[in-house]
Amino acid sequence: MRQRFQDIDYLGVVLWLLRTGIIILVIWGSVATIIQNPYSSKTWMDFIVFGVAQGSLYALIAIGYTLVYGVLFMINFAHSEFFMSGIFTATILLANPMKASGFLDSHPFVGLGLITITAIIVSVAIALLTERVAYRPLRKAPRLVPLITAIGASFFWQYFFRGLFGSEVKPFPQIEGLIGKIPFLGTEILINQVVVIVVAIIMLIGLYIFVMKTKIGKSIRAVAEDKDTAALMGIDVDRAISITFAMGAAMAGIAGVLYAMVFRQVHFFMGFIPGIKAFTAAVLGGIGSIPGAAVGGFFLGMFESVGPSLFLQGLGIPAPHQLKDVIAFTMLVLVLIFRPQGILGERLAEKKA
Amino acid sequence: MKRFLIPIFIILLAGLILGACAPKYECTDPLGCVTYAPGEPVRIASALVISGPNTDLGVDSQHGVEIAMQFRGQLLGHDIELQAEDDGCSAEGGQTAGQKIVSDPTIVAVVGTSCSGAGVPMSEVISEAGYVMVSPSNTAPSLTNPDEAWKPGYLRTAHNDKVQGKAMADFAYNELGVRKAAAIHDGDPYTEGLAKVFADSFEDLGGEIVMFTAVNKGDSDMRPVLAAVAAAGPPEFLYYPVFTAEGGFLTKQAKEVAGLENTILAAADGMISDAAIKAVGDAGEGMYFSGPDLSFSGDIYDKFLDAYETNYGSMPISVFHAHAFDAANMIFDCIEEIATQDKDGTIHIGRQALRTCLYNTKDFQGITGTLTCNQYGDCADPKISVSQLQNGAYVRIWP
Amino acid sequence: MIILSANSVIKQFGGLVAVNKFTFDLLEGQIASIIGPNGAGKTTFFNCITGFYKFDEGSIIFNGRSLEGKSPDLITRMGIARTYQNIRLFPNMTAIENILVGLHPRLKSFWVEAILQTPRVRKEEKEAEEEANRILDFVGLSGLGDQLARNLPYGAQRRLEIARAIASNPKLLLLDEPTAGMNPKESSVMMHFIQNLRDETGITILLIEHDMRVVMGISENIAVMDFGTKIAEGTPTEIQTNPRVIEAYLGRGAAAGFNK
Amino acid sequence: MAMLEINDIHTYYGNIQALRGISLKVEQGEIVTLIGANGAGKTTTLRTICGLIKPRQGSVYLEGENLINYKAHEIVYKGVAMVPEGRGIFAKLTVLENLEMGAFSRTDTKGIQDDLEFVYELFPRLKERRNQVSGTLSGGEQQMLATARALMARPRLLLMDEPSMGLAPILVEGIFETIVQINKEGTTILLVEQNATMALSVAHRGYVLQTGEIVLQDTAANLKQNEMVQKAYLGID
Amino acid sequence: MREKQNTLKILLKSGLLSGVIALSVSMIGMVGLFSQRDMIAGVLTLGQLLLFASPAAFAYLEAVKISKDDWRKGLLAGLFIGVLSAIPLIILVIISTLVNLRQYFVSVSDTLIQILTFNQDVFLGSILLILVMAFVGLIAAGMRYMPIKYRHPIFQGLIWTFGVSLFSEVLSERVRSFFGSFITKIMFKSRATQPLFAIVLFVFIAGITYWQQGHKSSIKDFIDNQPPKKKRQYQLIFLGIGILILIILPLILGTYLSEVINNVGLYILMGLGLNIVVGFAGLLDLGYVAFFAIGAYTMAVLTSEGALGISAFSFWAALPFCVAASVSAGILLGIPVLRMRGDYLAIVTLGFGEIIRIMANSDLLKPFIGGAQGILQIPKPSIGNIVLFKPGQLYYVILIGVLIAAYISWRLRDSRLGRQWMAMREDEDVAEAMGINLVNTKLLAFAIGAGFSGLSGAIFASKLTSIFPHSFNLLISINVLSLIIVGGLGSIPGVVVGAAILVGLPELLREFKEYRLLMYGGLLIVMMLAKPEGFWPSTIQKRELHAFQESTSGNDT
Repeated sequence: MRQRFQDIDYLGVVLWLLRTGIIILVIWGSVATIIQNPYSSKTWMDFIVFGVAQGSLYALIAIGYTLVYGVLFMINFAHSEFFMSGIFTATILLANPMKASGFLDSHPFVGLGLITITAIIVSVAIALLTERVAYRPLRKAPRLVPLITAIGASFFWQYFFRGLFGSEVKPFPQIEGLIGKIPFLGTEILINQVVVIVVAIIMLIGLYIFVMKTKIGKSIRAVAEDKDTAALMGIDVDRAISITFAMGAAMAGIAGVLYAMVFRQVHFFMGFIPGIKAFTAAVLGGIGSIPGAAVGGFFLGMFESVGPSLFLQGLGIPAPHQLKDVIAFTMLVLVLIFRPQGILGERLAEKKA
Repeated sequence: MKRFLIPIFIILLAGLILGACAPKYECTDPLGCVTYAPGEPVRIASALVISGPNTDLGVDSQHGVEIAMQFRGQLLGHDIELQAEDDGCSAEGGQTAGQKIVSDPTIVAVVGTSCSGAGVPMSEVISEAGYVMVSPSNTAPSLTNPDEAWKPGYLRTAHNDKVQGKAMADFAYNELGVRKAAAIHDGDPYTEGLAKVFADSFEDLGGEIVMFTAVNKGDSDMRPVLAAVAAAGPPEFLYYPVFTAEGGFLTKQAKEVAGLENTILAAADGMISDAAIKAVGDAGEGMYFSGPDLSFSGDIYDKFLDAYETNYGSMPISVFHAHAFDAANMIFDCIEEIATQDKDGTIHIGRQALRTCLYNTKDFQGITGTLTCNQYGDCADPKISVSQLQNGAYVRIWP
Repeated sequence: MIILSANSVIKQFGGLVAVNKFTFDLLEGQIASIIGPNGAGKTTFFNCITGFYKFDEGSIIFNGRSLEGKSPDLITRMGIARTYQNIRLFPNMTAIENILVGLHPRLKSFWVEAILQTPRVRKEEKEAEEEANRILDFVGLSGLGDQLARNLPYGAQRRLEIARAIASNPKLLLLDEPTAGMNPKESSVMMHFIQNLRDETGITILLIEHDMRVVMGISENIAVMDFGTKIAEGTPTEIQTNPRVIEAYLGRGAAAGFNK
Repeated sequence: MAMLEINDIHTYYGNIQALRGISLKVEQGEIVTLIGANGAGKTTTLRTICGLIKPRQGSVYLEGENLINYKAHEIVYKGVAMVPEGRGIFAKLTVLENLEMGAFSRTDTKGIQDDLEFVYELFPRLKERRNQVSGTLSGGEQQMLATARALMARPRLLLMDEPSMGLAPILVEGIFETIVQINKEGTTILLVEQNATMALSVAHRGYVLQTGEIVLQDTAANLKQNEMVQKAYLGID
Repeated sequence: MREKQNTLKILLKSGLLSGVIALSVSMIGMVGLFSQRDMIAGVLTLGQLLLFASPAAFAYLEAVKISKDDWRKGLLAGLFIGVLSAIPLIILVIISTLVNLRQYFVSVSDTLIQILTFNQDVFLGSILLILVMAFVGLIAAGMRYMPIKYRHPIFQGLIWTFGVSLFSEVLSERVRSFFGSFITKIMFKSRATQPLFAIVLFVFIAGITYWQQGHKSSIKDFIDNQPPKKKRQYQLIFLGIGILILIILPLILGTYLSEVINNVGLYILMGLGLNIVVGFAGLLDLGYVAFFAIGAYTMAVLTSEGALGISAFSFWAALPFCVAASVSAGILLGIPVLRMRGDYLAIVTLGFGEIIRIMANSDLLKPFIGGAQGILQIPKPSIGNIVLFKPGQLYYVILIGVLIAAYISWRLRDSRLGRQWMAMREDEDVAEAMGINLVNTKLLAFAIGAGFSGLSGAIFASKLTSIFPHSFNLLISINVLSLIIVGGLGSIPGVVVGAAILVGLPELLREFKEYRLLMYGGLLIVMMLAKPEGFWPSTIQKRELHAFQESTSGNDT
């Protein structure tokens, strides 16, 4: 008797129920919403564009998580601070003075270029410093130890920059030439959103090519697989890891500039939530995979933007947008139940024994 | 370990011997007395949010208390000393700060807390220990509702949320003449409460709330929710009584979302600050802000602002500095009224007497108005005004 | 009596057929081997038996019960234990603790009893410890019980892994390259140990092995795998002379050299 | 001057001493083999030479230059390459990429191209599979790849750690043939092997390690005849 | 060392590094803010201490590298580092006279410049700063050349004096309640120690330490030398004393410190639970706060006397339901994440924690659990007619909870289930191949861990009498995880140590305000670098760390 009970895969049944439940809810909600038809097709299009724009930011930040994870197998919690530090510094020291002096209005793209370069430099510097001090000495320690130093570094940098530049919300100036909308497939999209999407896609593709095709990129992949053997090839492992951090941080720096361009305000705490979302995106796409980070980022952005209106509104849930993170995380669980390795991740399950 | 224990032991022992001759007093107050010997300062505490994201709110109020102390100089020949605590803007922070305060028997009264969430558990601690607290910025209705969170010993100089939400609804419906409105909150108890009261009052007046929705703290992409709001109405009037960061995003992005171009935007006192003006930038031009009446006038307020600028190098950021100033002065007045003084200058303050005196405050002339406390500690002179952002400055336009 | 019967087992990874219609019977009390080039699917077949992989087609019957769809822990409790090609002990646990984990399926106590410290738990724990020490002695590691598994010499780690496997009282023991990385002298010690183990306990043993001296020395039945399929099966002598096996696996020089 | 000269190396893992004063010498053009039981310190010796572990005491000279103060990746630039135990190929990289990594220390594009042709010639299987992800190669092919990759550094000294481990008998012979061929092309080889029979049949000289010490050294031919070696490592009773 | 490095270059590097650290501390406003806080009244402020900490530390460390006989060189190095440390600060001072730096860096105020220049003009101030820094460097370097016999007592004395000064706020309150305000005034002034008292304390501690050096025998040695039977007796006596101290602790500590201990206790309770999940079973859970929240909300809904509460339950009657609710949630969360590993698990649990918080805060559940307005009027626990209102009373409830949880943890760790967890943590696949049912084993870990957390949450709700969703944020999960790792993963006493350090200490250092988290972050990094195994490591953690050292020792020549 006992034997027979053991033979039933309870777990499978429960997971099946869970999956089915969520899917039924999603479908029910979507159908109900579509029947109620509260939004015009233009609004739906807007939701999608908003989602893609937000998703491309997530993707850029997620790259940093995924690169570092791929090489060191650690969650770099401080990555969100690399994102914040660059643009926060550039805003205070460069963007706002340039706006005040009128330079930014007369030479918007030169100014933006300078801001971007500064942001990247600061982000990369903070990343390298963090790696050197908080991670490198612990590279072979039990895995949770660098996780804790990463959390520590995250707090440290947040409040360091708060002390440096203050706790107020700082405005980021509007860049001339990026104001306005352009028509697109029956709707209008903001120019700055177009810029975000285009830049993000270029950066993602560029980075992918860099990692896959160049010698440095390949050496990073080699280090990711086996540090000792990589050293035997003549690869300086420490340097490769530093480059990895620098690349991730540079992407985060660029993401910071794009963020500031779109949202036009910066704050010492601004990294926290995008950081968590980007990390979620990295896992959703399959952590360790660059295309995965990109796909995960776009998916997450879409879920957040379209989800509340599509899935929840029809169910009559009050304040659905408050629950967008619930949707995002539920989707994450759902994806991971189907594919434990993420959308584009490598199959871990079959490798185990 | 032993290395550490021995010195502790010896110190304790030495202290015990020396301390055997501590003096004693007599007191008839049911809640006990605080006694200050000559030369000892009268100690009050503040429990305001001075760390974390809402720092501005609390620091400002703390400065208000400090200036009140400075103006008063001495109480019955004693200096005044402030013990500044942090309420952390959270329930647990409020409780801990409260316990810290009540562990010090030389503290006679408390100005605090900043946040309503911290006020609930703290009022309980303060009340139980027989102390008294006056909050400069708790606005949650429950705090002065004896069926909910009110405890004896709790008072406030801040207005009840019910007043502000109602005033804003009144302004929108009657003054601006809008009939379709929407409200957004960010899950903060203050914000949520205010938005709710606004929505209810607006509907009571006969208006239509096309959407009552929420965002999360820390969100930056508000476009989806704004698009949903636009699609629901679009409303003529959008009220989001949130704080600077989220408010900045909402304001700027509202201008970019199709359908909301002509919607009137409005926020509350959480966004009345220099930082908020900078954060909303051009997008905030013309938007409305509800808040306690800022048009404090009179000599005292001018003197207050002078002192503020001299002491802290800037003008006050949020509005509750004035409420804190009044709260401190109410306490000082009562101490002067009920304290008994010995010949050598020693003063005794009965805790129950102090409470009673504060609850009986009537027609107290503060910079926030004329304050009269009810039996549950609501002392504010509920003047709410609406200002508009014009050319980067708040201009009071109503009433 | 047939204790394990695999019938046309197929296991695919994506497009790659790792095990292709593999059929193999194992008699109770036998020592049998599977040999074949690297990547021929030997370890994959082990993983199919132990439940780590769900095979796609065919059947594996153990002791009259199908193993299809069973989870690894259940299969272990049915009486199959295994070791790994690259030793997988619990490196930060002591030798005794490793064996105690191996004993797990034989213990009955419920965790609530452990909190309450019922006499039954105490008795069982004490017996388990004694049994673990007995097994440790049996595999020749007496006195090393308190050593961390990670700090044991290589040969001892192999033995400890086998000790941990037999602690669950299995009917069938799967050994994945037990002499890998050993020199001839060490291999022959291990070979005798395996033989001994079978003789004393009667456990059926299935080996994967590259060392032909060991394979030919102790196996009673040998299956040869290549590209997932069985290309030959038989006694050592049959295998050594099988031309297909020589061509695919042994090589001419090697085939000639075993009987030295 | 000897190609490689190690003097009195003492290496520790934590507080456990793995090598107790190893000294050995490899002359230009030789194949030298290290044989010994598991845990005798063979792999540790190789890892010490290529800089993955730093000894507490002792020196490693490559053509008169002390390597002790160089990091592993710097030593590669001095002309030392290693085929690690268990092959250590980069499973997610393609065969070609693996080979490129082998040539990481070099900048002469032309030379690399030539060497690529050379290793393809040596291992035609690799050429067929050059764009395949190397994790999907069979064990024998992986061993070929690991060897080829090490050759891509165009080393003067090649360290090989158990090249025949876990390989089917039929492949083992091939590997040793390759070793001889590589050596003929002018590369000096230090070989660590379990399969002492094969190792001694290709090597010029050999050292026998026991618990971190060298107990015997001689020409390969003499070692084959040595009674102790026969008993312990050749399986001849 | 590779080549013999140029000593001057090293000194230059560490001198400037020290200067940059001093500059950072100043520019982020710590020096300015803490200059208002006296350590020793009228003599030393905390700001000054911070400013001088980095040259002192670097000078000492560099001097340690220089051989003992070469004391002239060592002192010179200290001097050099001191001077170099001043340079970045002087540059800051000079720039600030030319540009209004405050529009960029909010903390570079006039006050800061005044502190840095000792209220003198730029030129004189800079020279003074150099001199003072050089002096600090010299003294610090000099300490190294002092015989250990004297150095050790001096260090002890300094640590004690600074420690007492740092905690003077809390200490003075205790001193006052025990010995009256007269004594307090002798010892403390406002929030600082009186100079005379500081000197006495320093001399006293240094003296005792010096005297102790001659009398090495400690209590532990004494007991170890006893025959086994007596040893057991002594152990029992010490256990008895320990229990007694635990019982009378609130009386010694007073209201505020009892409150702090209570908060620590709640975290210990959570830590013990998470320790089972992460420490024993190796399942990284970043959403642990969820169970705390569920326990708290269950308590609130069942007992609240407000509109939302059922109010039919007493604290004690509700407690089992709270634990049961958390346990069920633990199992419910456990099921979908069973097959996820490592960091996938981490992010999904993090998501779960956030989902719970957002749902609690949402308008959707507002009619049931109050949304943002939370649940009010939760009664405190009571025994008979006595309401356990004061922290000193609630302490016992928490103490009992902690003791039970610790006992269960301890029993389970050494049981068959504990071995299952350990094996699973080491190697999941092999554990499964050993016949361990991973599903049950994991779910049990989640469930028991969640149960402790739920208990903690239930007490929390009752202690606070009102709960709001924002009390259940991610920071709590992170805090609990940090504390078990800082204490030593898998170690039961480690949880207590970790909670004391990461919860108790920051609570006592409230006055550091906005720099609390900065220091918390820095502290986490430093502690992990110094003690990666934690402060009270478990056996298995020690073993793992040993492996870590073995694998790294090769590189540290």
